Amino acid sequence: MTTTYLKLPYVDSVLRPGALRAVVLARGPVGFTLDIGLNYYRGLPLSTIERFELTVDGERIADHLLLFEHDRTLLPLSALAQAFTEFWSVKKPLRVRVYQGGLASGDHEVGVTLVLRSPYMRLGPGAWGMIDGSASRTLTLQEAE
Amino acid sequence: MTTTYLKLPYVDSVLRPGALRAVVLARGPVGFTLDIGLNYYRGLPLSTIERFELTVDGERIADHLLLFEHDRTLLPLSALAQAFTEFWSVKKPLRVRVYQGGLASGDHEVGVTLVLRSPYMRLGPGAWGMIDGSASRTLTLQEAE
Amino acid sequence: MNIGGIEQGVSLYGFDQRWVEDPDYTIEDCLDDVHELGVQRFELVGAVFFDRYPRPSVQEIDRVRAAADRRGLVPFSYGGYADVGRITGHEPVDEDYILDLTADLMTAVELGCHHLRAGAVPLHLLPLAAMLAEQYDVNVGIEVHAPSKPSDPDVQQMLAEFERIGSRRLGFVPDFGCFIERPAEPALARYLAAGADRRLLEFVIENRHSGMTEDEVFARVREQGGGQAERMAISDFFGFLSFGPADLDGFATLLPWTQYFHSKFYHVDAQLEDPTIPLEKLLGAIVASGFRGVLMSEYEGHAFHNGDALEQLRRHLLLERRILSGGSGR
Amino acid sequence: MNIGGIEQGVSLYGFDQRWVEDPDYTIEDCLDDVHELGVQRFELVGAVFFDRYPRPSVQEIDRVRAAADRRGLVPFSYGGYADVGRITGHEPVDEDYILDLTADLMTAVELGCHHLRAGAVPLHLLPLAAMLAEQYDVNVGIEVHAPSKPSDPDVQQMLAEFERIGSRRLGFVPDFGCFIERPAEPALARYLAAGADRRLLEFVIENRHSGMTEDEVFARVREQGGGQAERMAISDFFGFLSFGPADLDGFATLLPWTQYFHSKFYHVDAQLEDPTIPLEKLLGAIVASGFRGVLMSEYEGHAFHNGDALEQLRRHLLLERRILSGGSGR
Ligand SMILES: [Mn+2]
Ligand SMILES: [Mn+2]
Repeated sequence: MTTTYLKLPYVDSVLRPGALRAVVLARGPVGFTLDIGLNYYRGLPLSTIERFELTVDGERIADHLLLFEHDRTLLPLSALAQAFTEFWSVKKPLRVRVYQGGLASGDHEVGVTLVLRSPYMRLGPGAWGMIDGSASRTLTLQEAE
Repeated sequence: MTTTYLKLPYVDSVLRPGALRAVVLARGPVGFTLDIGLNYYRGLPLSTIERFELTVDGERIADHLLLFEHDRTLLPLSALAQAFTEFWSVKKPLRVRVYQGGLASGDHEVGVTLVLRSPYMRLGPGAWGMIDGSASRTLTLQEAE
Repeated sequence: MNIGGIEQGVSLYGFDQRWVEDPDYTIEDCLDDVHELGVQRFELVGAVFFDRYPRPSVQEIDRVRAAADRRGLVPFSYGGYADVGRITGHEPVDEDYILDLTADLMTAVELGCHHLRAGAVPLHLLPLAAMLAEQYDVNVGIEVHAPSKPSDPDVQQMLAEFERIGSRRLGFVPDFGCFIERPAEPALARYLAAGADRRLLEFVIENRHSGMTEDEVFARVREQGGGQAERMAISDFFGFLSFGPADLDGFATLLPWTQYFHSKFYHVDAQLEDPTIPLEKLLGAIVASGFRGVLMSEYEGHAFHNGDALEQLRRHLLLERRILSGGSGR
Repeated sequence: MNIGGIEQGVSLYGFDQRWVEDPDYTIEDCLDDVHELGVQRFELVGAVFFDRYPRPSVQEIDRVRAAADRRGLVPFSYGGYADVGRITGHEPVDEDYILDLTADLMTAVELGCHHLRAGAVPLHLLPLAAMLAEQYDVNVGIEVHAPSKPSDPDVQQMLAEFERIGSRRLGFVPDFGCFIERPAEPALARYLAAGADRRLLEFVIENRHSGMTEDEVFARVREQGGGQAERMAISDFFGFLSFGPADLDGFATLLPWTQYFHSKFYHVDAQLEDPTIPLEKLLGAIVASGFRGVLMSEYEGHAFHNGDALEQLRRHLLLERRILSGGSGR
């Protein structure tokens, strides 16, 4: 039994080059979306997300600003742990919406700390295999869709 | 503030005439499905189901035999309370699968006790408006699909 | 249909009975009914009409938009909720209200609606709601719905908050169900069918606000020969079928901060009469206030399960038009 | 490709790297690859290939079936899981295992698979699993996967239980990853790239099962001039990249109760050699047992991230064929 987190070599799929995009509403920029891929060989229920932190240019984004969007369903960070019927497929990135006022155009250093529970790897009571899905990358802000 | 449960007049939509259907697998009959409509004017998340009981011909079906199927997702009774992202629409019946060995062909007296929490009618801390979605009806077992 | 700056619309909520009961009644059928009624603007309530809520699928949105377009109809307002009790055992916090408001604003934008009938918004979140309304270009309306009345302290407090914030993005959606002065005829028909005496029912209605308690009214009805059917009526009239003198003065205070109206009704008879709601006075006040905007007919007689939404809406729109054109409502 | 009653198949799991990394690589592309490899039977792992799991949408199922049909391919086995840790904070009970087994059986039926590689099934639920397998007409296979070995007490206990139940619906899916005798060459390449000395790596491999602890091996490596690169290798070899003498005797005990095989491999070189897994001995035992059924090539070299699944599978299938046809594997 190891306490090391599993980290697979698909780390470049976590933050793909086009993953960071400006969000512009009727009155101008309000924030950004970030599409996050799973560094794992299979999909996982959203309820297995045990830890999630986002930094942009070294600054931590406050948890209450994180709004996850999965298959159209909107979920605050606090609701992820209960979202056991929402399956995060390896083919479909999870989108996080952050409405903090918008980012400057150009490059940003984005860091995601992501730890997931492996729901089929039970090690003992309350203990499960853990997956490290973290990544960081310099991303160029894409124009709003 | 009333403690009476809301009961709307759409009670005939709870158990429609074709709602009871035999399930036959490779080796013969294994049970039945029952499609349950919502006696309410709008849809509700499955997590608002606070009480569910099923009787067939006066006999209570054991809770552990109830397997709910919503939009392909399978949920035991015990998981309903957490299924807050699954929306039970008034247009789409909720299916319950009961694999108890099968029902005799012909008519059966089916009774559903169903109490739901109204997620937008907050009456006070931990107190919500309640909806009575119960119904009973004589249903003719339909042939397996 | 625009009469002196007032445009009639129809809330699809009125078709609820058929929507719930008839599996073959589609959103296209529903919009056919709206089209047949001769109005352009409609309100769609998300939790009623979508298979997924609070965020319907793209396919569901596209289907509504396409069906509206094809019929020359305009999705005017989107009916939202704050389903803050969605997570079992969770006491709602600000985040929950903001989440559902955001979800509904997103959907309103996708539908092309510039008005949202929002779910509950706590008073202290109204400034945020005004900001979101501005950002999404969707006005946020807070419904004033029975059993609330416009003069209620919490409604007046909200009015004061609207004035303080000063954003035209926020306002009320007064629901005329607040102004029920007596039970609708189909409601009485049920007690009559159960054996109630019409004279005794009228006695109960007259004395609902005479200061007597529910028990005292029943005692008096019993003395006059009443029984279980009348008791049921009394219980309903003191409960969810409550009514009373219309709070018209309170209504007038809401008008400067009203986004649009839910012209709620239960029954208009064949002579275009409805003694339930003082529609003539309400519309008179609206016209007098100089309001220009939408009057959304909202049929709720499906409570009586008569399957008559289309005919009832036809009568109600006619009745409104007659009043607005200066003819008498009665 | 059927050689003496043994049919080769391919697990789509082998394409995992491209599946995860290349958004344009579809299930159709994946089945094109299978078709190109000249086999008919394939295994699909639900949690990898479906957007929804444990119950994929009807559209997803139909898409796989149609793509397989069009290419003359046969969905042989469905790879399931028991995601019993899905509900946060919930300790799994029997109901959870039964639920996921049922979901996977339903999906297997929909896909047309008559074999399920089931997720974990507690020993005491095996009789129920046998009954469900019979009802769904889908055999249930329990994978014997590294770090387990066939001789492990729990595997032997399960074997005894299979014998006791006596249903041919139940059995093992031995995964050849149980029989890794030394690290695959691409694994060594990583330590070499990190500056490790090949001679010292071989020293570590030789001494992995000499009775020395991880720390003792490192101490000896250090004496011989090793450093961090070797330390990383030692840690891996004593951890998730464990290996050791192949448990061939144990393997033989599983054969009478085997549903089909996961012919797991990591690297076959251009000369069709793979010193990692004793494939010749394993296939020899299978043939000797009189087994007739499917040998599913399961490439797992994507751990080394070389993007070479198709070429590796081609080589592996050739290597298996050479062995099965009586030629030498080496
Ligand atoms: Mn209303
Ligand atoms: Mn395997």
